[in-house]
Amino acid sequence: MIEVMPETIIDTFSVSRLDILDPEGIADESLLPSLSREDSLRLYELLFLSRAFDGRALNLQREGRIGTYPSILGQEAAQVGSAFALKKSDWVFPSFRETGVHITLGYPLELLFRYWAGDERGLLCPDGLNVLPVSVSVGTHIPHAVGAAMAARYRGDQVAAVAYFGDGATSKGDFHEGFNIAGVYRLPVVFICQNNQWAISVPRSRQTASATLAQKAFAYGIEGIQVDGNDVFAVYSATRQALERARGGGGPTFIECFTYRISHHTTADDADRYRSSAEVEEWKQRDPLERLRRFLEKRGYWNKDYQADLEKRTREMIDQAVRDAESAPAPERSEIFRTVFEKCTPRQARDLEVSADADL
Amino acid sequence: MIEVMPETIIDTFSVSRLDILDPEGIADESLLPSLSREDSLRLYELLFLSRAFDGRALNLQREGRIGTYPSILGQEAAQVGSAFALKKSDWVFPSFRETGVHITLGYPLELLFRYWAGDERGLLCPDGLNVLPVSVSVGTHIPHAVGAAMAARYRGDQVAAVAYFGDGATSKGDFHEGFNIAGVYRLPVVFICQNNQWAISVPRSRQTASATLAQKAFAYGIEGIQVDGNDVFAVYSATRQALERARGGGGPTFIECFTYRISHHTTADDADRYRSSAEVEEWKQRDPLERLRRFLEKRGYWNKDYQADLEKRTREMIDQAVRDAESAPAPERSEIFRTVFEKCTPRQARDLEVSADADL
Amino acid sequence: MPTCNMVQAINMALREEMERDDRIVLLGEDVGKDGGVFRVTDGLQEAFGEQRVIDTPLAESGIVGTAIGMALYGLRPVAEIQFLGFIYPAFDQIFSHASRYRNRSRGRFTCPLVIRTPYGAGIKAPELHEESSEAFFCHMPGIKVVVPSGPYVAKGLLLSALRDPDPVIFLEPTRLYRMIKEEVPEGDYTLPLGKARIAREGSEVTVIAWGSMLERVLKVLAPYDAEIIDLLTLSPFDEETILRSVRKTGRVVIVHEAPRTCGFGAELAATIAEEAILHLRGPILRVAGPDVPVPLAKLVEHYLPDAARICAAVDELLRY
Amino acid sequence: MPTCNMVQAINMALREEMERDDRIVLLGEDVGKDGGVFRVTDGLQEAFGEQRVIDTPLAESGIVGTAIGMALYGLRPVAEIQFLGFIYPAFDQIFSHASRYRNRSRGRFTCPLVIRTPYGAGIKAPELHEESSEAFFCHMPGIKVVVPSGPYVAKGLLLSALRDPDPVIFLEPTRLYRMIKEEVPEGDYTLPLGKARIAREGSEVTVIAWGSMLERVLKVLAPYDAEIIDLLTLSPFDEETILRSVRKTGRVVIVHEAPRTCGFGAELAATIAEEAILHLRGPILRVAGPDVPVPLAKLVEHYLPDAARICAAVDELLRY
Ligand SMILES: Cc1ncc(C[n+]2csc(CCOP(=O)(O)OP(=O)(O)O)c2C)c(N)n1
Ligand SMILES: Cc1ncc(C[n+]2csc(CCOP(=O)(O)OP(=O)(O)O)c2C)c(N)n1
Ligand SMILES: [Mg+2]
Ligand SMILES: [Mg+2]
Repeated sequence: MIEVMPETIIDTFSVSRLDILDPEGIADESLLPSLSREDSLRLYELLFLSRAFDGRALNLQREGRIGTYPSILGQEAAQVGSAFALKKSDWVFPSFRETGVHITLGYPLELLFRYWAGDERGLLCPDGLNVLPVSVSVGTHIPHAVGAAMAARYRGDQVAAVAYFGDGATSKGDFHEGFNIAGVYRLPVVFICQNNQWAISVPRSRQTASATLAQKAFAYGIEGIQVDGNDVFAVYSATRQALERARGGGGPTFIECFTYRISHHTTADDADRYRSSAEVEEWKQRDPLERLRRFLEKRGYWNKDYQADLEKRTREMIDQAVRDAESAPAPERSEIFRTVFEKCTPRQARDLEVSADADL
Repeated sequence: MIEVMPETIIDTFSVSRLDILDPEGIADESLLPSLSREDSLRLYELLFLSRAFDGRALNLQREGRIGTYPSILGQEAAQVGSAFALKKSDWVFPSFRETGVHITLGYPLELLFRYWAGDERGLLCPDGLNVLPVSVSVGTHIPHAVGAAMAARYRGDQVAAVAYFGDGATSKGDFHEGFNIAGVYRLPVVFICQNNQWAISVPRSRQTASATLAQKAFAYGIEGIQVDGNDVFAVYSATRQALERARGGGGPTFIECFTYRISHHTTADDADRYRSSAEVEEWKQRDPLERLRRFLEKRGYWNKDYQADLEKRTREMIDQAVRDAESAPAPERSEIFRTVFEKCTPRQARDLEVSADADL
Repeated sequence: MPTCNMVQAINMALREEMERDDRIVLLGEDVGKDGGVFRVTDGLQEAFGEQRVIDTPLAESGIVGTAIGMALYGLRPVAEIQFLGFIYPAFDQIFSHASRYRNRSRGRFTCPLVIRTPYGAGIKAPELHEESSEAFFCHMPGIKVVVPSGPYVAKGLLLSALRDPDPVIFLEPTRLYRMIKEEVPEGDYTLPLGKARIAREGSEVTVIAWGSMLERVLKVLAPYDAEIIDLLTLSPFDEETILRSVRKTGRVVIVHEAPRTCGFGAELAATIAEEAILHLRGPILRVAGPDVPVPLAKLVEHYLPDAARICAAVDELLRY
Repeated sequence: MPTCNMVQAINMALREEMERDDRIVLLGEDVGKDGGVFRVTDGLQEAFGEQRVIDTPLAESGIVGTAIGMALYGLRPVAEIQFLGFIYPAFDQIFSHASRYRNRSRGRFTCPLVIRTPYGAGIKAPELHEESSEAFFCHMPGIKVVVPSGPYVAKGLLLSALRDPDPVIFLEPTRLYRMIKEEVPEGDYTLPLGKARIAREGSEVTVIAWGSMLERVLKVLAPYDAEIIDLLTLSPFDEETILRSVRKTGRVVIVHEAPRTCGFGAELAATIAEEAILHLRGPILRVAGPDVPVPLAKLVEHYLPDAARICAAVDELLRY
């Protein structure tokens, strides 16, 4: 028999959720962020471009023109909406499934294609952008955003650092250590989790027993919120607010974007082995693009001609990027030695010479 | 300007605390665990023995007869009270500051002295006790308790696994990974944190920004509670309840014992460098032994003769243990090879021979 | 006798041993319903249930730590790390704990667990999916390290690992998973840990390799009179077989994928230079990866030891 | 010129460089108010404030990960790990990230950080406080590894490490912290990374050591005509100085604390066997720890290379 002790309650917490735009494209006007017509259309075009890029990448993979690729299908609003709130001066630490973030921030499409084709030079972020190379190792980049935030504060820069990761990453020790340090020092960092309900074959319910991911913030004394991750306005608003809090000295925020991975984990995965198509179909009804399109149509910002033109522009842009990527000369053997250290070690220099000889 | 979004509250949590016996020795009778006179005195004697052992160890260290030693002064109730609730069949994973747990479980005092004197054989737990070797590496043993709990459940054993650790350990990735796995599988494990307010020189407030440690349980969907760690009854009750929950299939519990490290971190530390003596004095007023003594005295279980006799018995026991420890023959060189693998590798065997030759 | 690839051979070993020994439980990311990202554990959760084939949260340190706890309790857990490049978060668990529990407890508690993980380059995968950092684990007293080079040895070695009383790291060369098919007997057979195999006899030079390099060396050196040793167990390794061969041929080439500096080749060379130097006619040569991270697909073949480098080393030695 | 021990010399280097370069920040457990458990950072928080000398939560992976983020942003963080035995939880951060950010980003982002940590046996401390696992870090392309052997070189090497554009692991032999006192100039001087030092010239045998073994070797081999090399930087190590000496003496003994198998001695032996074998008169001998975890106080001297084993190796070689 389990006796239950009456205990004194010494603290209480609550988890909140933000929803603005529903699947029918109807917005809660009281919550709607003040975005111009241009901005709203820009958001739509970025969502569209992200999806189109994704589709092309899947095709290229099937044709053997790029390697394993992780689709972002269904997660476009979480990525575009959050990245749209960033300033150029913010520092971004992406995971490997952030194509929509890269695209929103203006990372060259050509480089993305090159990276996924197995060309390391795809990760050479252009100057002026502070987008770190993708972290293939899940969640282990979270402390780096924390460190960048600490450095920014030390420097007195009004800059936030942002880490992107998935629901699976919340189980990692580095998630914990990074969040905890950010909490202690109230650092200007925003943690954006795309809870797409799956970590390869492991469903969210098996990833952790906490009812929401957002509530994990309580463990670190930081702000946490769940947002509808398929609602680009909710994601944008929550991120903007968190960024302002961060830059203003209000400390870190954890944003759980509640969304869904419509596609397989990557092109090497077969999701039919472990999840039902009914679940996928249900989530397709909550499509982030379609709901924004409906909203724009209702406002009179969207029509078929616009769409046709957008599709044409987008296709051309992607075609060009693929052409550029595929016409880039193959990397040379010396490339593997070039950036390990600032200067090659004597041994590396010798190996580099040997390989140069072998090239002749 | 930071706009604050109105958000929907989707869940709430509260943190509880358990107090039974106050510093004056007055108990909340409605909460008092039903312990016989013998059990109450046994608790007192274990507290007393733990404190006496600790004092002797500090003396031996000063005399150079043992090495670096971490005092448990002030934490006796958290250790004895929790260990008193355990069954022999439970599995215990201690950190390095659990002398009171060892003593309560009947771990030979002689072995404890030998261990702290730098003799590995001190960690050879006698058969019949499932006390794992101390984990010097902070917090990294937490997943082991989780694994043992998983194994116990797989075996159908009605057994709980218990991990002991400090407030500092809650910052470690392994705390997080272990807790999370325990939560997902609702494992029979009890996590006992002695929040003694310091991790060497780092105060609790700099260890984490969460208001309590107990609330970290929410992140894993498990039970969490704070107890007065200097109140042996509260610790005992909370632990017993958690153990019953665990063995009964009710899942893990996290118990934060709110206590204080009265002494230096170890004999190698100088706490005066980083904390005020006023703080220490304040905590001395909440002494765990004295409050139990007062309680027992009020009940008529304690008087001066009893105390004198107890002191004599305790001293003799400790003297004997020190004599046994110090008269044990020094370990032989072969001891370093004996238990790395079940059988020595060829290279180890060769090194063992060489050293045997050198011994001649 | 069925013909099968390494994935199937490992699956067979696990299945058979799970039938024989109910202490064997599997755990790891996606090992259950999905059957593992390479399908090595395919069908095992269906056959043995969720208590014995456990899909874990994404937490490598937690996985190994949990496996350690299970092993201490008396089970024989088999933890899968999805790729060797994701084992580093579990490094502390392996080195501070798995390798030391027996010693720390003076033999009272033991830690018989197997950590399986795909390993090595050449599968056109993303960063950290093609590591070959075996040398780290060979520097850990208390840990054994096994690397099969094909289906038949994979099954026999894995069965030995599963029965070993101490922790074993079992590195499965990913590039070979489906490349080699061999006859693999059903039922019980074991190959002893710590014993190398002469993959081809020869007299002019000893070439030591393991894992996926073995296949490459065998192919590339077909025209040479080389004695090719397939190491199979790296820790503890078979000094006897190596030294016997070296004393016969007087020449040694070691081939491995990992970066040269402090790769496992260093230990082999050092051992030979300690025990058999007077039998050598020339230098001990290592053909290894350069000291750089394993590159992505477009550059990886510039990294891996190739025919040109392997033959150049052998040719050089034959001039002595 | 002040006479000081290694703790003071390291403190001086940190203090001076913090004055010169505001990008230097220190972080770690107890480095601030307490001044570090060995007092290496004593007084620095007082002098430079809490923003530059940061007491962190107890989280090694988080400490190194945070330092990486700071380095990427443009600072030059110095992370203290309290003892080398507690660096393993940060292994992934070091190897998957610190060592690779420059390469991964093709040079766009760099990671100039220093990880300092006390290291080595012989201080009668608890388990995991006396590790010497330097070889792990020497197998990581993208990481440099430095081991000073006394106060003077400690300061000069640390200043170089603090100015290095890439990540450096700086291993401080705990046993020497207060054992050796030397004159250490105030103000700026550097010793280049990657260069060894001839600690004593000799002609009959080359003995290579580093860290606290150097002191032991110098003492024990006083009666011999041994050329003693103090390696100072392990990665990248000074092949030239070693090979020059070996070609001269024809005999090599390597002495290190770490377990023999895959210790850094293996790499040295392998390199010598690759580059200078024809100059050798006898085997390359390693005097190292056996393949066991470092034992506690009562047994540690049975573990460490001692006078008997060191002399026996030299004597054996002198017979060739
Ligand atoms: C540390 C680590 N462990 C395992 C993997 C293999 N892996 C790649 S993605 C993935 C699942 C990630 O899930 P989640 O964090 O939810 O991100 P998502 O894939 O859903 O975007 C796993 C297990 C990895 N890349 N890194
Ligand atoms: C992983 C690890 N890091 C650092 C240390 C050094 N160290 C020993 S005890 C300690 C503080 C532990 O604090 P806490 O967990 O609160 O336990 P307490 O000492 O207060 O009992 C530290 C940093 C260690 N033993 N293990
Ligand atoms: Mg996911
Ligand atoms: Mg504490």
